[in-house]
Amino acid sequence: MASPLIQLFDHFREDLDDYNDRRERLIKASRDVTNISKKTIFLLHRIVMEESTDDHALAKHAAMRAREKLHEVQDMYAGMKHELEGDRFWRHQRQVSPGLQEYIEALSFAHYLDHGNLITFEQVEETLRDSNGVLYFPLVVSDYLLGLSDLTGELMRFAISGIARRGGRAKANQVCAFVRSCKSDFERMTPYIRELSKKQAITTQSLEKIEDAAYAIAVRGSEYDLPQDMLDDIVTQTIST
Amino acid sequence: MASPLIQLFDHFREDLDDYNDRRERLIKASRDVTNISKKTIFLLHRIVMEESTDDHALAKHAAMRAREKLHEVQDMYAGMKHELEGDRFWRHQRQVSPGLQEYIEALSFAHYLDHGNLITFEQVEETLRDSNGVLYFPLVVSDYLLGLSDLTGELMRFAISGIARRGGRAKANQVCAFVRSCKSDFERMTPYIRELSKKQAITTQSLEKIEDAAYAIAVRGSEYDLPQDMLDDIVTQTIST
Amino acid sequence: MDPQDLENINALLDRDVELREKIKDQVTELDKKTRTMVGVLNKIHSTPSDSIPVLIDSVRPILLSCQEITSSLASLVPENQFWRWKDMWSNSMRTAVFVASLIEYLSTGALIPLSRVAEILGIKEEWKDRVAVPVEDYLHGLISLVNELSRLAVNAVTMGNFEEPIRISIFVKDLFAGFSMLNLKNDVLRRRFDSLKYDIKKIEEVVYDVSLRKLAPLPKVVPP
Amino acid sequence: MDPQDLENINALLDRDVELREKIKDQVTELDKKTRTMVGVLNKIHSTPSDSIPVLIDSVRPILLSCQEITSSLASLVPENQFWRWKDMWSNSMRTAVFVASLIEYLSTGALIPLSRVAEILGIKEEWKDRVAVPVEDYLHGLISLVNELSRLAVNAVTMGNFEEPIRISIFVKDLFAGFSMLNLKNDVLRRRFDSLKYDIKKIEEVVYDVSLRKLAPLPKVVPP
Amino acid sequence: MDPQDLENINALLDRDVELREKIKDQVTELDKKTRTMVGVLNKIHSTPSDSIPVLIDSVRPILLSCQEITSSLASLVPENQFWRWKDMWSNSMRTAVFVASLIEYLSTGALIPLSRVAEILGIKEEWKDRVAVPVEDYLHGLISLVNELSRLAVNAVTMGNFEEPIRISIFVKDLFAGFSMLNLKNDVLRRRFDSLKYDIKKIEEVVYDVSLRKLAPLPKVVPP
Amino acid sequence: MDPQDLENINALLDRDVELREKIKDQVTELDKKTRTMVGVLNKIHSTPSDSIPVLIDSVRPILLSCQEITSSLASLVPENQFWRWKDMWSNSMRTAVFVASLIEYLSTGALIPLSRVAEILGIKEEWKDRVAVPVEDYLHGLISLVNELSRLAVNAVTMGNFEEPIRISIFVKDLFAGFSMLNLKNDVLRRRFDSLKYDIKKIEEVVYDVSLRKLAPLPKVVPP
Amino acid sequence: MDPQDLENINALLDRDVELREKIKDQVTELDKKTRTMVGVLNKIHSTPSDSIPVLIDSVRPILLSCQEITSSLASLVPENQFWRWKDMWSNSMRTAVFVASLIEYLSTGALIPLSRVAEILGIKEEWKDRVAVPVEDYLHGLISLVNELSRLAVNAVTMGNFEEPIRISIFVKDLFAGFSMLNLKNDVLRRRFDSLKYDIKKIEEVVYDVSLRKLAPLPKVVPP
Amino acid sequence: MDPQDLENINALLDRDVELREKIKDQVTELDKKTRTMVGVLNKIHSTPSDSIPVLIDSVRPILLSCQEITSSLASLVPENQFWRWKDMWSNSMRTAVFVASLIEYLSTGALIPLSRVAEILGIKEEWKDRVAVPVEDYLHGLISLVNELSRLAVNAVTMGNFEEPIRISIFVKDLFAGFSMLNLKNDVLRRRFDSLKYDIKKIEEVVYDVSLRKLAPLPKVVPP
Ligand SMILES: [Mn+2]
Ligand SMILES: [Mn+2]
Repeated sequence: MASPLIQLFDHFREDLDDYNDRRERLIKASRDVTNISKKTIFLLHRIVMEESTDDHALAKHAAMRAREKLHEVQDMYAGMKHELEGDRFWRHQRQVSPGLQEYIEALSFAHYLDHGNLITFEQVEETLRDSNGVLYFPLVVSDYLLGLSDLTGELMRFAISGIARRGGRAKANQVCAFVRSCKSDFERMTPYIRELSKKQAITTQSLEKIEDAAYAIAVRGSEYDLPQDMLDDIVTQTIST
Repeated sequence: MASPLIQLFDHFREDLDDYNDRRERLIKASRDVTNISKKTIFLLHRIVMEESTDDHALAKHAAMRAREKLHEVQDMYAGMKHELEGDRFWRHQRQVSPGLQEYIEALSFAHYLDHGNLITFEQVEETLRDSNGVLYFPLVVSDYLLGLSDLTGELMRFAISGIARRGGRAKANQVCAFVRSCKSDFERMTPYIRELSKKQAITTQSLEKIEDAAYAIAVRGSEYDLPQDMLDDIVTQTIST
Repeated sequence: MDPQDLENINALLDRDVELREKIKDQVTELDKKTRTMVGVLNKIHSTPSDSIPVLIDSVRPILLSCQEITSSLASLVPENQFWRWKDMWSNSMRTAVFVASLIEYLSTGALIPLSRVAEILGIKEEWKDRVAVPVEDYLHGLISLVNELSRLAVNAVTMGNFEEPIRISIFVKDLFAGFSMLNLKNDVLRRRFDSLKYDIKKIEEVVYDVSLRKLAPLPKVVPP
Repeated sequence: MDPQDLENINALLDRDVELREKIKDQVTELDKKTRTMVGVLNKIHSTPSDSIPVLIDSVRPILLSCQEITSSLASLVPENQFWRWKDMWSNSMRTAVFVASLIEYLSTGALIPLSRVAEILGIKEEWKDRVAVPVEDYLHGLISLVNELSRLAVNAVTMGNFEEPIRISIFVKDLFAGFSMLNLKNDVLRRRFDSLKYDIKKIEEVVYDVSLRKLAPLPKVVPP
Repeated sequence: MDPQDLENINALLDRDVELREKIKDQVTELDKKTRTMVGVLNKIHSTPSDSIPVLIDSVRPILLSCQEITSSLASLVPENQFWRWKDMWSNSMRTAVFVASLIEYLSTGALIPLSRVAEILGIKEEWKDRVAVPVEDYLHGLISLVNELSRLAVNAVTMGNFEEPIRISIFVKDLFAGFSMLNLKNDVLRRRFDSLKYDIKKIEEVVYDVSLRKLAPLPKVVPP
Repeated sequence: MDPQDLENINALLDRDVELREKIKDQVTELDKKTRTMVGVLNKIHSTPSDSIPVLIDSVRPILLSCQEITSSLASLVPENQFWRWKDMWSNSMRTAVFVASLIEYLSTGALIPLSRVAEILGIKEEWKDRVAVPVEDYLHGLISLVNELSRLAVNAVTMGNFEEPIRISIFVKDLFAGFSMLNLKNDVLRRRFDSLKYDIKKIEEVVYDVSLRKLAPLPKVVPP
Repeated sequence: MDPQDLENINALLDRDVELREKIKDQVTELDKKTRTMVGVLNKIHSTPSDSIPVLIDSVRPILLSCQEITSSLASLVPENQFWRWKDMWSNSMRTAVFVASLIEYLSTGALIPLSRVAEILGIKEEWKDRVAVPVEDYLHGLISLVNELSRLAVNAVTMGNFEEPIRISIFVKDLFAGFSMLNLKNDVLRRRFDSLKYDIKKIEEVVYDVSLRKLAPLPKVVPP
Repeated sequence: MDPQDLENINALLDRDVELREKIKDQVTELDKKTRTMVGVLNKIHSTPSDSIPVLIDSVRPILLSCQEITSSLASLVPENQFWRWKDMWSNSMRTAVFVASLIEYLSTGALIPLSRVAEILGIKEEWKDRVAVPVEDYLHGLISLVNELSRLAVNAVTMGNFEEPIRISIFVKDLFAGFSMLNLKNDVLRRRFDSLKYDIKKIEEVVYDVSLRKLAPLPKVVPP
């Protein structure tokens, strides 16, 4: 028969193993969430670069496809719900956050393509509820803000890669204004969330890159007396010949 | 026919290649010097650990063997003499120093085993002269001091590994006193030579290790009313049975 | 950003900052208490065994007074958020566990169970989603106990008490065997546990010195 | 240790800890204000020139409200200890200088003098052993101004304002010439100053693009 | 870009990620086994010599069960890629070498050769481009053996076994002399080898105590 | 320690040191060759298109002469140890890939496949456990190709060749689309791929300029 | 930039640069003195107790000669700027405190008070806005003293002086108890204080070795 | 250490320190001069070409006045010790080379030879073991020249000078081809040379803009 101490530690072992196993499962799940989200972001970039006569419809289509893919994440979160009940969410927040932020990044990217504005806190929460409207786990402000902060980087890629497309110049200007207002809005929150300060610096860099691209187009177009649309038409025509 | 600029740069290329080639040769030579010196140090450690009835003779023998081996280094320096003439020595000092310091470390270790004291600046210079008494290159104070500073680490190994030998305890006490006086003497020079400060910290660690070893022996011997020599004899006898 | 959203978010952030300040005040208080207790208990290394009970009696009331703080914490922390804030007081809590376990060892020679630690600190079962002693903190406290006992083994001999190191040796080896059963992940706890081997070596050397000089009866060797 | 000595030492240490807390509170306040202003001023990059005055008017009251904080700091810092504590607020102070200088440039096109910055921030001459704007912080603020103006040159063109880059170019070159006459030592300030050449290059390239395309009248070239 | 090419490239990139996961699972398994064995072997310090064989017999099956893992690894690692993945399991492998060498010392008093370690772990010569025991890992395992034996020398005396330290002393000195002959680079292995002298010193102190206790005259009179 | 064993171990340790030296010599050689080729190919930016073939013909023999080095490497690297040593020559290999791919683009306008690169460099399939071109290095080379082509687009226009930028635009977009399909990890390769969009942007600006110059109405009137 | 402003700024910057140079010269001088003293005092570890007074007498004049330097510093540092420049000499000042405290311990066995240190270094009360010994530097010096005394405990035994460790033990424990009552913040000083426990353990182990072997009378145990 | 040796060594160390101080004074002087010249030459970016000669004439006397400093250095540095001390003034010397080469380019459009730089700085052939301009410093100066010319290409266009960029393009490409012939090792010079490609790209883009708009005759294309 085991000594009392051994029995005691036997109990601790179960407790620790239980915790470690859950932790491992959550890390793996979070890594999967991250991967799906990253792939969703790539997918969005890929679709909006496809040939099309109607960029608006293309963006709507991309957003729809992305939201479909992100259902996989939502299903995973539904499955993780019991792992994160009560105080467990806070115990494992560090394991959940990275994936969640990447998910919010992807979701907000799709939302921007669809509506041209910033997804709200409640709208993110909406995607994390079961059929009874109960949240799978609480949404934390810092995860929300840090996910959005990463969005600016993707918007920079979107704006610059698309600048050569018909209408890409106008789009770049819209994105530029949008990212600039994100930067302004986040500025006051930086003292509260440490990682946000670093991300603001990256947002600033992204913003400058979009500004430079928008500038290059503006300065080139300014030599001609034609509206931007017609200039775009001319360029498209040249390449296709 | 090449343009004047090309001719100019042709000249620079020769100049740079000449310099780079010499630099490469000196780096390789210095690495060889380092290797020989390191191996000499191992050799010294190995020989003084051999079975013997007369440790004093063994140390003298080790020193002799080491000096023989270090002749290889001296021959290399004789061969490098022309590479380091005039201002070239200072140009390439950074390549020469590491090997030279390791050589001084090995040489001073052999010298200590032989004479029980610190090799002087002039005695090191003596080993770096050709048959006409001309130095192969100037000996710099910093190289001399930094080489000696490394010696304390080897003496620590020597003292601790040998502590189990007959007479090893007395030897450890001698080494302890010697390293302590090195530390004192070097202290005032540390503001002049940056690397010396760091090496003093290592010397201090080595010194503490020897002190602890000497202490362990002293405290164990203090229980008995016999002289250290007789205690050593008893231990040797036990092991050999 | 939607202006309403902006305002809400700012309000949420402000609330957290305030809460943090309040918790910090309690933790500073707890920290002072544990530092004081550690300061007093440091005297065990120069106190003869028969005066140890008096020493312990002077620490106990301070330990019990920690109950006020755990109670304040329990009223501050929102439900379910234990794991969100606990890093703020983990260090102090581990020291409290150490103090409780050292007092127990010195009084009874036994290992204090986790439940008893919680009881002494006045932590109620129903607070478990706000304030609790997690296994990890309990184990950290026990490692500190071993660190302290290896020092005590040395100083007991200095004070002429040759049985204490042997008692410590048995107690610590038993505890170490318990720890060995756990599957620790590669974190601070594992590193601290790994470092216990130095304490055990030290204790073994003291026992060796004592046995060699036949100053105390040999510890009974248990076959595996 | 002598008990009286111990008490004195403890009193000194405690006073410093408290003071640090209080100063930190003020600095946090100042930080909030400067960040808010930076957030608002970020909009100059998408605001047409005729709406700039309105934007500036919304920032000025916040800037003036910093006077409360400098005044609190002046009453907190013990005499002679300016240099002991100033690192705590240097960063915020530099941002405040930046804000003041940007407002001045946008309103008048001129460089704000150091004395005027101190005045706006309500810093009194007689506080100089407790709160002051050292030259270093003033210069740091001006470097941030140049960083911002190089971005503005780009964005002004995007908004169709082809004269602004030329005005900025003249202003920045004058400022740069001033900086070049200072004997800066090899520290952060020197490195930041050295990096200004990238901003100048960028502004020059904007002016180049504008001139190449004859979008604005050539800047008048002044013979040396 | 050619679609077929693209697909191939993608397949290659994906395969590596998956493979890493699978190898990691095996290594976690191996790690558990070696930790268990180390836990059990820790009992040698309190086990009288006649019960050591029983203890060893309880470890051997676990050691042999590592063959399943080496075999899995051999089937996972693509041919020729030993050097690409080996860092993932080096640590566990060194512990396995340590365990095998300690068992050998305790059973026969002899040093286990590298070839025998490989055999026990079921590592086949023909796997050498996928799974092998490189010399470096073997040497690391032996250094851990010396660390353990210096502790055993102390505890053997406590258990009344005065011959063991002398046996250990001879074994370790021989091993140390062997290591001295190697031309080690300035790396971790060299640093660990360098630290062996402290183990030797400890063992020698025990031998010293034991020898003198047996043969030297009684301790001197205590000073007043 | 067994003397024979000791000797073997020493031999193994020494061999690695020597081998590193020998590989380094070959890599230095390869590095010189790739630098020379890059130097010559730099002239494409000022060479009219009809003289490009001559330029390429002067580089090809140097490229082919790299076969001697890959062959030496294959004879130096012990079997199965590709992954152990490859970091030593990765950089040079990537430059060689770049050279081969640039030559191919300039000669045929097509993308060189990985298999063809290996063939040109004389790397045999059966060496794959010693010397190979891993996918990663191939992709790095292609990214360098895009960097170079964005520069060429600019200079082609300067030399009056208005079709080249359009050809480059189509080629690079196709390549970019290919890269977009890969699941790259977050490493250097990913960062370099990410930067490709700036090259594309530059190429597009040239295409834009060229198209509008040909077809758009005359520049607007200069403002006063 | 306004020329008058520019001149003022330049004057300020230049003055600081010059001042820094001059202070640096003094600090170099102070550094030489303290290093020389440390070099000489290192001999206490091999000097029998009856020769210690002679050794100390050779150090005292150097210590007193530091007064010239503190006096020069007081005339160099502008009023109110103590906290601006003190980092330049903190290290040397701490070493000077260490030297003064070691001399005091060796001469009288007592702890030197802060006021006495200032007096020996010739630092006047009225200089406090320019040159002073802040509490922090005093405490740093005392920690170095403990570091040195733990080494001395070891070496005294080696020299056959078995009473010294016991004296040191009592002195250091008293000092440690004093330190424990301070509210140190989490900085370098706190970390160094925390590390004192290793010195105390070492001293305790020396006292243990001496008592175990009955080489000196047991230290008197004081009940709590 | 032998007391005589100790004294000698200390004397040697002291002498070096003094010498360093004296050299430093000269370097500070040289540094001021080069900074002033760079400040003045910065005006070339806003000076029309016909006023450039006047600008240059204001710099030449300062450049020639550097001869006093090289002469002082030559009398300070002990024979053969050029390479020992040169790092102290390398930076200033490189700036001096840059100034001389920029003046030469602006006056004659040609590359200044190394021998001519030495002559202007008054450095005599017979000082070569004490003061000289090594090839490395010359090349560093030329790289700074290219950095400056890429900026000038941009600003020349702004000032309506469309031929200058083409002249600069030809000059820089020729210089770049020269650099490409050198076997640079992996050091700062190599990194700076590698970065030249950004300057060349910039210049090419300016030439592109000018050609596209037919603002200047196309540069003549030279077949390889
Ligand atoms: Mn992203
Ligand atoms: Mn060494």
